[in-house]
Amino acid sequence: MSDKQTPIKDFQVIGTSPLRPDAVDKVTGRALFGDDVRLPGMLYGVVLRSPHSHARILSIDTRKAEALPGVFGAVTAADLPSFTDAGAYQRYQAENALANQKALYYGHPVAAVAAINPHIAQEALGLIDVTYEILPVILDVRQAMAEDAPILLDDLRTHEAGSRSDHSSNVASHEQTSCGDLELGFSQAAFIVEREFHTSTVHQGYIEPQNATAQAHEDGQITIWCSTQGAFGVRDQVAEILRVPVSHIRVIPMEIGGGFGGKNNVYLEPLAALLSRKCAHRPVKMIMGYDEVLAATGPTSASYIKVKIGAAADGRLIAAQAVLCYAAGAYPGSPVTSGMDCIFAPYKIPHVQIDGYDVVVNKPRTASYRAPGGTNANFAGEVVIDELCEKLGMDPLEFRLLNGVQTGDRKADGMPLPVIGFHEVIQAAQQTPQLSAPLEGPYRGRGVACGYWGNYGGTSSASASVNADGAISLVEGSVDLGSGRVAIAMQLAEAMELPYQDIQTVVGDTATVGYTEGTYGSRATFATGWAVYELAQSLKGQLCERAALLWDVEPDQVGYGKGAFTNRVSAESMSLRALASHMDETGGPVVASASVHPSKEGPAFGVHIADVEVDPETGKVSVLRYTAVQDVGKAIHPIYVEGQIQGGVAQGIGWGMNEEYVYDEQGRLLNASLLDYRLPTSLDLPMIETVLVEVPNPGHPYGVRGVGEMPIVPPPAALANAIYRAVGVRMQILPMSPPRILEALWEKERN
Amino acid sequence: MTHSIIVHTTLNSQEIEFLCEPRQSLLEVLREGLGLTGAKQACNNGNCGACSVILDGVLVNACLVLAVEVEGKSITTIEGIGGPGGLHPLQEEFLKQAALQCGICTPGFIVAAKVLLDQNSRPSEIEVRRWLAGNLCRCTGYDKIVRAVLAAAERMAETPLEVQA
Amino acid sequence: MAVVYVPSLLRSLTGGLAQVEVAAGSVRELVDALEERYPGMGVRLCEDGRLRPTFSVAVDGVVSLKRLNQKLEPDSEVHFLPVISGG
Amino acid sequence: MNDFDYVAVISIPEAVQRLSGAGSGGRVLAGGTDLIVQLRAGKIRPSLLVDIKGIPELTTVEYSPEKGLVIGAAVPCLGLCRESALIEHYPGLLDAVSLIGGVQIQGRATLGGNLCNASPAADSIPALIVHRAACLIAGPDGRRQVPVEQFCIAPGQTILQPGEFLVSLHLPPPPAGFGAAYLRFIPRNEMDIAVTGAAAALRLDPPTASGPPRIAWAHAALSAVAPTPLDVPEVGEYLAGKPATNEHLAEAARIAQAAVRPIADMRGSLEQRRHLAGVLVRRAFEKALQRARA
Repeated sequence: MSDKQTPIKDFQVIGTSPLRPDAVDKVTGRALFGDDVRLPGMLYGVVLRSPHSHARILSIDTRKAEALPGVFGAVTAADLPSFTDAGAYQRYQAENALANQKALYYGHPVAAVAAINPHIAQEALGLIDVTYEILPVILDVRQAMAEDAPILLDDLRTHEAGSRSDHSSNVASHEQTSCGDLELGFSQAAFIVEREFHTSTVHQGYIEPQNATAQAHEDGQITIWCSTQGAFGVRDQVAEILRVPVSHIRVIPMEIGGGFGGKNNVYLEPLAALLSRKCAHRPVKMIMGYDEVLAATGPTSASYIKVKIGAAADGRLIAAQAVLCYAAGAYPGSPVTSGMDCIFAPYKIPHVQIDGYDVVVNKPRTASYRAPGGTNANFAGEVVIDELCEKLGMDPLEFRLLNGVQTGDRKADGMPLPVIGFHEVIQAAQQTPQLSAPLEGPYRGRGVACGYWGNYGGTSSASASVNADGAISLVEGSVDLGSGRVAIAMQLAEAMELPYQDIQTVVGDTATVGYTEGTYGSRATFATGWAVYELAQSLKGQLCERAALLWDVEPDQVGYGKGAFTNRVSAESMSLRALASHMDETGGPVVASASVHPSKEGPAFGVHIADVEVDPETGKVSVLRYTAVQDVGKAIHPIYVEGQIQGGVAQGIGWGMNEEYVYDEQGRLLNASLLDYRLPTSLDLPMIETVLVEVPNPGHPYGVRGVGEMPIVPPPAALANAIYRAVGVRMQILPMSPPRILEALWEKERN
Repeated sequence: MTHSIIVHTTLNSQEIEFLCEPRQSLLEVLREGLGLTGAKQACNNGNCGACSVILDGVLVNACLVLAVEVEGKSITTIEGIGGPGGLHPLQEEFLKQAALQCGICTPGFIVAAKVLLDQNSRPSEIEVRRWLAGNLCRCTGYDKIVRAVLAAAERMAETPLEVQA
Repeated sequence: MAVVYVPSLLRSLTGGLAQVEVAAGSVRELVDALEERYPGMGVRLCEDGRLRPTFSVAVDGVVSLKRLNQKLEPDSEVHFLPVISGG
Repeated sequence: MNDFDYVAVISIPEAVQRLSGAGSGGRVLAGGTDLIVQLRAGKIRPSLLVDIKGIPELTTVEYSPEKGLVIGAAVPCLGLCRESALIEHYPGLLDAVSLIGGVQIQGRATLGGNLCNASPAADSIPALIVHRAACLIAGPDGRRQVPVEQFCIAPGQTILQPGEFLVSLHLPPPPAGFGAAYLRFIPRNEMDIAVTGAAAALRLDPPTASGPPRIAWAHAALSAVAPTPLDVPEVGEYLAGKPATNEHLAEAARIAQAAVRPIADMRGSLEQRRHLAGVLVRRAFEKALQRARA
């Protein structure tokens, strides 16, 4: 794999917007998602969940449940292997699947039952006797950090750059990034703004609940059909939890109804496999109710963030400090390091210190959520930057042109930035129709915020074969969350110089394609796209050899271009289609596969512009207009690139406006439904205007850089800055829901 | 245990009968009993619209209808929507406008939008948004969905199609 | 000489130095050299002969899959970074 | 869901007989948009569901200028929103029923169901109160009528006795110079339960040559600020006979605010609800006034 390609300028397929391979099935209802799996003899599994958010489990008795007619079996943590010799991470994985000794959050799985129909299984749950000893509850991240806080995990010690504290703590780790001399920096600043921020727990909110169907075979093999962002990740996690070799598990990823980071972790998969094993090897299907999705699958971290930024009188940033405390949920693993990476990334600042804390609390274990950790941090950073602009009397975009990072600048951790398009994005933002349109009327305001996301490369595989009619069948390893499959197929078509219609694409499973990391980190189009580029080179080489054989010349005397081979000796030409019909005579099928691990993913930068109107009597904010400008590297399938950006913006607006987990003091989730966990509806959003800036990533053959995650980073900050201009209150808490806006307005009135 | 009930109904223009328990929802019977998995089980509580079907011409969530209630009624699911030439203009416009990403909400949106266009051939953007507010989508931000419905309405107005129910 | 960007929390071991120059042909040699010069550094970066899973190592601006086995150029730049996640 | 029997009835006596026979295990099924949710959550465990949508009296709407409007308890909101009588004469109720749920819910949810569910946050009940509706109830002892403001007695509880069910709602014809409105506050623009709601109705005296019109009588009622939908007669007492000025409407809003007894829950805080009660009552009266003048 070469990584010194110069991006190609003239494309035939890239940049067009062909039909997705899966699209017709999805508009006709034929596409098969996880819960659409039906197998002969299938049972239905359901989960008993802890009604307490912190409790010792003293006993579980499933006998009455198992005796109910129609019930085939029940499982508890006692059915899991022993983890006494395993590492903490593996043990936590298993304990999150089925609570062992302690329930650490409301909704923590305690047992599971399988029956001939879901109603009987549900009734059986009511017959399971569990005795709990209720323990004190910690929900707030800073309370959990207090010296005398009740401890969730007795064995947890604070890790700090390779050292380990000697006493139990809820702080799993402390990280720090710094450069320059902070004290010196702030001493030189003419303007300093220091603020504290709080963000609530929010959920990915995919519409399709987690589901899994498992068949445990008598020979120890397990097959799992599920909704996941990565089949290999499911396989590896289930293998860890059941302590079986990975090769004994085959995971078939079905079409997935949204993930956004929340479907990388397993929840039902190991339970369905355990139940199938215990229930006479009948297949077991499980699907969560949406209350279970919200209560017990990964939301993202609530956070407390403190930010201090100083600028010189001429507007140049001099010093910045941040402390980020992220609630990881019941087990370590919040995205606090990503938040640290994001918070000051858009700016050149000589003196910086960023501290991050990963803290366990009695909430579900957090999972990734689109640019995990980035939105929280960016909200804090960009609201402070906006206030600095105000103090400096500078236009926010001019301020960013002055201070914004460029190619080669170093981040606070010392890493140099590769080729980036941040300044191009700022300049494009200055030219948007929204920015030049006047915004008139009372209680209206316009806010801007920028954002950064580092993106990720990772391992991807694909394989392909040439059919006798010259078309190519592609099996690619990335689960398609909404546009990946087509963008990957298009890159193969481009590399093969064939029309897009000549590529037939399916998503592989763990038995049919090489190891591929999940669709996360904005990586599928980038990395799996690179894999198909590599395999195209192999296919073309093999095909040239076949043509050489037919023409009786040396392979290097055969040229290939635009779907046809040229004999450089005789100047004869032969289409790929014609050559493909001779495969049998020239040595049989032509197949190729490639696995890659590219790491020059290229960060994404964006600028968002929000116009809002606030009803000062109710605190309700209406988003009137929204524009998102982003450096997308090279847009493979532009209309779906727009769609990715619009979707990220919609989630960011939801996070900013109304989405939050509401717990009572005992840690019970009160709003565990899509009625009360308020995703934006079609009436809550305007059309979302997008501007695609293309600064090709030299670290990819086609200039691709990740797109999908960055768009969720700026919206809450852009909205907060717009609200400030509308009604004069600086919001320092997410969501900026009507009661919070009202309180802020009342507070302003009192002062 | 209570007895099951035989229900006679018209499903996608075919007269059928099925056996169900009173506690089974129409959604459960469609998906698990009749193999029509186009209506999706998502919130299963009337809050997301992913299981939208048409019941005697009225848009409903199949998760909030008991299967026994459809005795003598007529049901259209996503599997029953299409034009004489294949896809319904709504389906074609969803493809053209990239109005879907993951696709789990798509059947519900198309069923809902069809009922809208059956009643209001040229809805405004705000009418489309209001009508579709009971259908949640988490991928698209609704922008392209609204555009697709408006485009389908325009096309259908230009070249009226004899659209099957 | 390779330039090492010392992780912020390990600068107590380098007397506050944020960057140090080390002659090394690989990341493993570099860690050994750091340990020799700044005792205690090795155990903070590595455990059981491997780079701790909480760190990634970037050489010349690119995160390395080879980790300790990554070869260094004479003028390489080496960063030890906290591992980050993506969704 | 627990196991239960289902019967679709076609007459009121049959429904009464079935419900009486089932005792406390019997539940009425109309639109099911609350009932099926509660069944699925295991909040109720009936032994029999009696589907009343086949009873003609429960599924029809009748209007006459003399007797007013009669709405069958099982008429879905979608149908009500298209009733010309509602559109022309009962604007407060039209506001409320068009707010209940998205289109899918509208096609099933009924006015009777909204009442019988007895949620403090029900949108239709304050509107029915200011339109001075009465509930017709059928049961083993025959029929009885009660004013709508007496129908709910606690969250989720009504005056219905075992074997009884709601047949229809009777709204008197609106007098000349009448206007009404219902407004609610929700954080989104759809798919939410009211944080607070307010209905207002008033009748204006015939216009005189000068000055603002005089209010003959007025009525306000609120949702989600008390254990049951809250009728606030003090507002009507205050406004009766006063000119319809901004100051008087603002004072009416303050009176309503003083009467509310909200709780804090996941949908709203106490202060927010008290504040919104004032805002919404004032805005609802302004809208009602506008309609009365039109």
